[in-house]
Amino acid sequence: TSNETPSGNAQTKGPDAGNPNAAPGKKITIGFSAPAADHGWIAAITNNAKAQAATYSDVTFKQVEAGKDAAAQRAVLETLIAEKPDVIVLLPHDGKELNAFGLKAMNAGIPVVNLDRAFPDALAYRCQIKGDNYGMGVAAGHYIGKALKAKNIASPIIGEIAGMDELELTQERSQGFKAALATYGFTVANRRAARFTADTGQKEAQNLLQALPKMDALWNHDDDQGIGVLAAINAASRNEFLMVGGAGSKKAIEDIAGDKSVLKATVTYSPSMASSAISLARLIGQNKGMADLVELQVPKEVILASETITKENAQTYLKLGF
Amino acid sequence: MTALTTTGWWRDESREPLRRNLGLIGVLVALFGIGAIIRPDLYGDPQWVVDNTLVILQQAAAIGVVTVGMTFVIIGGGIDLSVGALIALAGVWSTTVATQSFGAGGMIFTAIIVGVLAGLVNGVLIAYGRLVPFIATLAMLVAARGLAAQISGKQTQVSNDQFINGLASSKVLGIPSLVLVLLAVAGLGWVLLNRTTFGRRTVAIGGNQEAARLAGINVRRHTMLLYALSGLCCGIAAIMLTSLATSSQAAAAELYELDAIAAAIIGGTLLSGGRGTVTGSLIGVVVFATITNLFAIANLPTEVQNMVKGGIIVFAVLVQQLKFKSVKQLLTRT
Amino acid sequence: MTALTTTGWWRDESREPLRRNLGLIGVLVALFGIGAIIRPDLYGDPQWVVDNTLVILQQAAAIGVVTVGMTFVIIGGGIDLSVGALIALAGVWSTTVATQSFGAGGMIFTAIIVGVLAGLVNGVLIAYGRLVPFIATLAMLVAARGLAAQISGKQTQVSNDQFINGLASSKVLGIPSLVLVLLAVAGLGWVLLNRTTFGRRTVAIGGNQEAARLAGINVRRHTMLLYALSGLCCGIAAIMLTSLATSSQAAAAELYELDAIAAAIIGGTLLSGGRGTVTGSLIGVVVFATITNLFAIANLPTEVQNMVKGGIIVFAVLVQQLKFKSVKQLLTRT
Amino acid sequence: MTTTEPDVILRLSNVVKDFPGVRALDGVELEVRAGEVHCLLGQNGAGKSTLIKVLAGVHKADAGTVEWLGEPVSFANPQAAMKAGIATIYQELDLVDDMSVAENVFLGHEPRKFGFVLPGQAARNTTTILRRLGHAEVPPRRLVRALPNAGKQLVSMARALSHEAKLIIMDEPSAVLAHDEVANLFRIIRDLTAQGIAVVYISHRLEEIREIGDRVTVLRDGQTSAVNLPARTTPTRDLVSRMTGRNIEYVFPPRPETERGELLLEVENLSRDNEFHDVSLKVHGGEIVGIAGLVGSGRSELLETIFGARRADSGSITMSGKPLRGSVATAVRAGLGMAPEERKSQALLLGEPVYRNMTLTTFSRIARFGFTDADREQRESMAVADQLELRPRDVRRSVSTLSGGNQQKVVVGRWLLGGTKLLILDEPTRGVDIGARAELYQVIRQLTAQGVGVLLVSSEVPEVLGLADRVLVMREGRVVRQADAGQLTEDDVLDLVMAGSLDTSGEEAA
Ligand SMILES: Nc1ncnc2c1ncn2[C@@H]1O[C@H](COP(=O)(O)OP(=O)(O)OP(=O)(O)O)[C@@H](O)[C@H]1O
Ligand SMILES: Nc1ncnc2c1ncn2[C@@H]1O[C@H](COP(=O)(O)OP(=O)(O)OP(=O)(O)O)[C@@H](O)[C@H]1O
Ligand SMILES: [Mg+2]
Ligand SMILES: [Mg+2]
Repeated sequence: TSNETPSGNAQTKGPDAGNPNAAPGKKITIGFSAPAADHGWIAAITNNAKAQAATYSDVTFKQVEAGKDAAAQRAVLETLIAEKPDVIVLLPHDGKELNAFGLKAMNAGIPVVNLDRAFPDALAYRCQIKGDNYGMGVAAGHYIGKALKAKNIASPIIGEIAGMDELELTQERSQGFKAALATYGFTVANRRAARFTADTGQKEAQNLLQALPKMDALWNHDDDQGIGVLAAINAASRNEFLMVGGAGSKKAIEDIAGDKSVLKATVTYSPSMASSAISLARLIGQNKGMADLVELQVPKEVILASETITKENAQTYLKLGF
Repeated sequence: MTALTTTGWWRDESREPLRRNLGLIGVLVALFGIGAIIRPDLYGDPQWVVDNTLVILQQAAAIGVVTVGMTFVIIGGGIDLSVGALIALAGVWSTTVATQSFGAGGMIFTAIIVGVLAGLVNGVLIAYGRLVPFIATLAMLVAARGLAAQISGKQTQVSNDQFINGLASSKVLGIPSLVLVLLAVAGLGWVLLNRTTFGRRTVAIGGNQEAARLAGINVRRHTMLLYALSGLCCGIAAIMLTSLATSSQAAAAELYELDAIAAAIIGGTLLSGGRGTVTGSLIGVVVFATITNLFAIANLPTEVQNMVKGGIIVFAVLVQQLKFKSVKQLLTRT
Repeated sequence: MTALTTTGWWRDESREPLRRNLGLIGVLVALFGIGAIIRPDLYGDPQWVVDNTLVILQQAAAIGVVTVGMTFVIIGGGIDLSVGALIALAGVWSTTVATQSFGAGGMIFTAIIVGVLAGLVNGVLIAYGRLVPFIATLAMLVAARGLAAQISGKQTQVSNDQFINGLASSKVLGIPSLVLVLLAVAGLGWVLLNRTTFGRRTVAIGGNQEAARLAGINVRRHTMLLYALSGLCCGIAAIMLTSLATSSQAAAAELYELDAIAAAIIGGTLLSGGRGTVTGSLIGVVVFATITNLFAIANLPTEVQNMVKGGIIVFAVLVQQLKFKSVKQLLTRT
Repeated sequence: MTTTEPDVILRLSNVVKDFPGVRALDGVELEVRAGEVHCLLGQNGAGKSTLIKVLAGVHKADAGTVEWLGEPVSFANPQAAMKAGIATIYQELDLVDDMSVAENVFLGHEPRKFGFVLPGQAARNTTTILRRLGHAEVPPRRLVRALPNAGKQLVSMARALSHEAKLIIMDEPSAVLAHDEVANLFRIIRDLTAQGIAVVYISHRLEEIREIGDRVTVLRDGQTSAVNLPARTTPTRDLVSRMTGRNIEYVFPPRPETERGELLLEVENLSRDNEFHDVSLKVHGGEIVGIAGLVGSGRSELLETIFGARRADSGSITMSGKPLRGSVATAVRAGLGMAPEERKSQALLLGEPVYRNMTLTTFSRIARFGFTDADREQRESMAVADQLELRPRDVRRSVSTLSGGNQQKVVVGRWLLGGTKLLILDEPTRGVDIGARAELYQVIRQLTAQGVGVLLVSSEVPEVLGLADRVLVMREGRVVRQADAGQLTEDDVLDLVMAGSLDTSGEEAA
C-alpha cells in the first residue's frame, strides 16, 4: 500500500492464520474520509483506519481530509468519487447532512461503509458500523446506579459533564444516561456541556463543583476532556464522589487501573470501529463474507456494544486504549 | 487626463478597487497554476476544469450571499458577527415540521422573515440603543445559536421538501441554480450600492457619519436598515445551505462571520467603513473557496492545509498592495 | 487652577471610564443578587461565597491575561484575532515531550518565547508589511492552529511537570496563584498604560496615527511591539491553561479572541482605538466569568444559557450607557 | 409679541446652549435681514459655531426663541433646517472623502428616480453650480479625497448652493482660501445677496468684514456684546474691544535689530514629483523665514518633506550641518518641530485632554526612566496655555470640546515646550482670533529671540510680510522670488503669485 507506517499505538488486528479471509485477494482501493478535528478520538479513528489498511497487502488506502464542516466534507468527497475507489469508508460530520452523498455514491456503484455517524436512509450505505451512544449513557447510568445502590444512598446527587451539546450524539448519550438512572429512581442534579477539550472540561467541572458542594457521582462523556475534569477535581480536593468516564482513552484506563483518583470506571466508545470498518470494506470490495458467520456477505449493520472498564478488567482493555 | 472627459455612467468609480481586484485575480490565476502543476491529469481535462469551477462557485454561493450583506454593513461603518448564527436560526426555523408543512414557499418565506427580523433587532440595538456593533451582534450570535438549539432540540432537521432539496443539484443553462442566486444577489447588491440613494448614503455614513448627519441623512434609520439587509442575506443563505445539506442544524454555518468579514476585507473593503465594492468581496469569497478546493485536490492534511492557508492569505494581500506600490516604496516609507 | 493642585499621581484619568466601570460593577452586583435568589442555600454560606468568588477569578485568570494584551492592541488601533491560536500553539509547544524534559522552567520559557515570536510575526506583517490587522492575525490564527495540530499530532498532550500542574491548585495567602498572576499582569499593564511613555504612545497611535507620526513617534516599531506584547500575554496564558487542565492541545482556548475583544469593549475600550482602560477590560472579563458561573449554579441548559447570555450582554452595555445619559436623551437624539 | 419688520427673516432672542461644564451660549440676540451680509465676530470659543449649529438644527437651544420668517421654530435636525431654507457651510469641512464631488454636493438630496441615483444629472447640476462659483474646471466625478483644501471648501460651498436657501451660513469659509479665492468668494456672496438671499458670515479677518459685510453682531463669552453695528464704519478699536474687552491693535511685534544666529536648516535643490522642484532655502537661528504663495503651490508638501514626513525624490536637507535622513523621528531628534496644516487629521488626539496633546512630542523627555510625569506635563502645559490665552484655560479638558481656534493654539503650543531649535509652522493662525493672533506673533518672536529659527507658511500675505524676516514666494512648486521682508510690498507678492497663474486643475480638465 501507499501508506506511511502507522503509529505504534493503533488498534489493529493482523491477519490470523486460521481465518480464510486472511489470504490476499483481489486488489482494491478503499477511500476514507473523517472530519478533521484536532480531538484525540477522531485522530485515533484516522490512525486506526490507516493502520488497519496497512496490514492488508491487497488494499490501497486513499484518505481525503474532510475540512471543518459538512459542506467542506461534501466538497472533498466529490473529488474522491472522481478517483473511483472500490469502497468508501465514511465518517460524516453529520449523517443527515451527508446522506445525499451516500445515495449518490451508492447510485454510482460504489459501496459505502458508513462509520459511526449514521445515515438516516438505508439506501445510502451498504454497511453501517457504529458505536452505541445511547448504550454508552446506559452503561454509565447502570454503573453509577449500582454503585450508589450498593452504598445505600437514597437520593444521590449526580452530576454530568457532556460533550459538545449541539451534536446529536451528545443528546443520545445524555438520554441513555437519564433513562438508566431512572430505573434506580435517580436523576441528574446538574448537567454542564464542555467541548471535548481539556480546558473546557476543566472550566465546566470547576463550576459544577461549585454548584454541587456535595456530590455522589459524576459522569463525564469524554476521557479527553476528562483530563481537565480530573484536574479541576484534584485542585478542589474533592473526593467524596465516584466518577465515570467515556470513550476509553489510554490515560483513563491507566488511572482506573491505578485507582488513585475518583475515576472508577469508563464506558467505551472505541475508535477501534475504524479498524473494523476497513476490514469490512475490504470484504465488501472483495465480495467475501465474515468467516465466522453463515452469511456469504457482510451484514448490513454492526453496532458496537459499550463496554464498562473498571479496575478489575482494566488490564485487558489497556491495549485498546487510544 | 482623457479619463475625465470620457465619463460614462459606469466609469465614475475610482480606479483603485479595480487594481486591487486585478491583484486578487492574479492570485486566482496563481492558484490555478499550482493546481495544474500538482494534478496535471485533472487540470488537463477542460471538462473537468469547467465542472470544478462550477463546484468552486457553488461552494462560494451561500457565503457569497452573506458577504454581500456584510459588505454593506462594513461600508456603513459597522460589523455583523451574527451572520453565521442567523443562518443557523433561519435554517432551523424554516425546517421545523410545522414550517415544512407549508411547502417550499413557506420555508423560504420563514427563513427570510426570521433573517430580516433578527437583523432588525441588531439594527435597533445599534442604531437606537447605541450599542457598539461588535457587542450587539456578538450578543445576537450567542442568543440566536441558543434559540436555534432550542427550536431544533439540538437535532439535525432533515428537509423533506423536494423543491428545496432539488435546488442545490439543479442547473439552469448549465449553471447551478445556487450560483445563479449568488449572481442575482451580487448584481442587485452592486446596483444598490452604486446606483441608488441607499447605497450612496451607506458610503457616506461609513465615510463620515457626522457629515452624513449634517447633510440631513437619517443615520439611525439607515444603520438599522443595513443590519436588516444583512439579515435578509442570511435568510437567503440559510435556504441555500438547507438545500445543499438537505437539512439544517443549530451548529450550521459556524464561523461564517469570520469568513465573510475576511472575504470583504481581502476584497478591498475598509474595516473602518466608507469604502468597499461588492465585486471585490465576491472575488474574495471565490479566492477562499478556491483555496479550499485546491487543498482537497492536493489532498493536504488539515494541519498542513491550515498552515499553508495562513501563508496564502498573507501573500494575497501583499500581492494586492504590490500592484500599486513599488517594492522600494514599501520598504522605505516611514 | 486649583484643580491642578489636587492631582495625585493616580488621578489624572478622565472620569468617564470610572462611571462605565461603576455600571459594570452594578451588573456584577445584580448577577450576585440573582444567584442569591436562585440558590439561597449556597449564597447564604459566606465561606462558599468566598470560594466561589475565587473560582470565578481563577476562571477569569487566563482570559484576563490575554485581555490585557488585547486591550493594548485595540487601544493602539489594531486587533488580534490570533490570541486563542497562539495560546494553543504555545501550550502545545511547551508540553511536547522534548520540552517537558527541561522541566517547568523550560516549559514556561518555551511558551513565552513562542508567544512573543508569533506576536512579532503579526507585528511585522502589520507594521512593515502593512497588512490590515484583521487579515494578518486571522491568517496567523489559521496557521498557528495548524502548526499546533501538526506538533501535537492532534493529541491531548498531558503535562507531567509537578510544578506546572500544581500551580493551578496552589494558593498564596489564600488566593489562588493564577489569580495572583492575573493581578500582577493587570497591575503591570495598568502602570504600562497609564504611567509610561509606552502607554502614552499606544494611546497616541490609536487616537490619531498621523498625529503620532508627525510628533516623532516611531509608529511602526511601536505597532510591532504591541502585537509582541499581546503574544507575550498569550504565552503566559498558555502556561496558565496548561496548569489548569494539566494538559494542552491544538483545540485549546477556542474563540478566546472573541471573548477577549468582547471583554475589552464591554470594559469601555473603543474598537477604533485611542481609548480604553485595563481596569475596565478586567471587569469585563470578570462579568463574563460570573455569567458562566451563575449559569452552572442555576443549572441552565446550554441553549437557554446562550439566549440569556445574549440578553445579559446587551443589558450590561445599556446599563453602562444609562449611567450618564437620561432615557429622554437616549430617545430624542437623532 | 413684536411685529417683525418685513425684511427681517431671522430673529434670535435670548438663546442659551449648555454643554457639560460650559455655557456656550448665554442669551444671544441676532437679527438677519433678507439680502444682507450679516457678520458674526468673536474670539475663539465665543460661541459663533455653536450659534450657527443651533440655527442649522444640529444642536437644540436650551432656552430662548428662534423666529424664522416670522414663525417661531425649533429645528429637530439638520434636514428640517434645510427644508426651511437655511443652508450651512460648517467650519470643519464635513465632506465624505471617498465620494465624488457631485455625490458630496447632493448628499442627502440626490437627484433620483425611484430611489435610483442619476449620476449624470448630479454631475451636470454640480458643474452648473461650480460654474456659478467660477470653478467649472473641477471634475464632478473626482473623489473629494484628491482635492486640495481649497477645492474641498468649494465643494462645501456648492453643497450649500445646491439647496433652495433663503439664508446661507458660512463659518470661516475663507480660512483655507488664498487671496484670489477670497475675492471669488465675495463675488459669489454679492451674487447671492443680489437675489435677496441673506448670508451670515463668520471670519476672524476684519478686512474681509469691512469689504463684504453689511452689519456686525459681536459675541463675547456666549453673550451678545454688540448688535447690528454698521460693518464698514465701526472703528476697529471698537470692534476689538467689544470682542476681547481689551484694546488690541492688529500689529506685528517689531523686528529686533539682533544678529541672526548660526545656520540651522539648509535645503538644497529639493524636489518631489508633481509637488515642488529645485527648492533651496536656509533658515538661521533667530530668524523667521516666511513662504508666501497660492493654495496648491506645494508649500505644505515642501514643509512635510523637510520634516521627514514625505520622502524627497532629490535634493538634500541638513540641520545644523548634519544631513537629515527622511524620518520624522530623526527630524524631531535633530530639533525640528512642525505644526501641520490640518489640525484634526494631522495633529490632535481628539479624545485626549489638552495637556496630553500639548506634550505629545515632549512627554518622553519629561518622563523619567520611561515613566511619565503627569504633574509636570500639566504644569508646563498650563504655562503655555497662559501664554497663548487658551480658552477655557483648563488643560485637563478634552481637546475635542475646544473651539476651532483654541484647538489651533494647542497645536502650536505643542512646540513651545521642549527644546525645539527650528519650528515649522504651516498656517499657524488659521482660524485664530485677533487677540490670540497677536499673542501668537509675540510668542513666535520671543522664540526667535531665544535663538530658535522659524519657517512659516501662510496664505495671508500681510502676515508673511509683517512677521517674517525673509520671504520666499512660491508658485506652482517653484521659488520665484526670495527677498528680505522689507523689500516687498503686498502688491509685489500678489503680482508674483498671480503672474501667469495657471490653474493646474483647469489644465487637467481640458
Ligand atoms: N460639543 C461640545 N462639548 C462641549 N463643549 C463645547 C462643544 N462644542 C463647543 N463647546 C464649547 O463651547 C464654546 C463655544 O465654542 P464655539 O465652537 O461655538 O466657538 P467659536 O466662537 O466658533 O470659536 P472659533 O472662532 O475658535 O471657531 C467653547 O467654550 C467650546 O469649548
Ligand atoms: N491627497 C492629494 N491627492 C492628490 N493631489 C493632492 C493631494 N493633496 C494635495 N494635492 C495636490 O498637491 C498640490 C499642492 O497642494 P497643497 O494644497 O498642499 O499646497 P499648499 O501650497 O500647501 O497649499 P495650502 O495653502 O492649501 O496649504 C495641489 O496641486 C493639490 O491639488
Ligand atoms: Mg467656530
Ligand atoms: Mg498647505
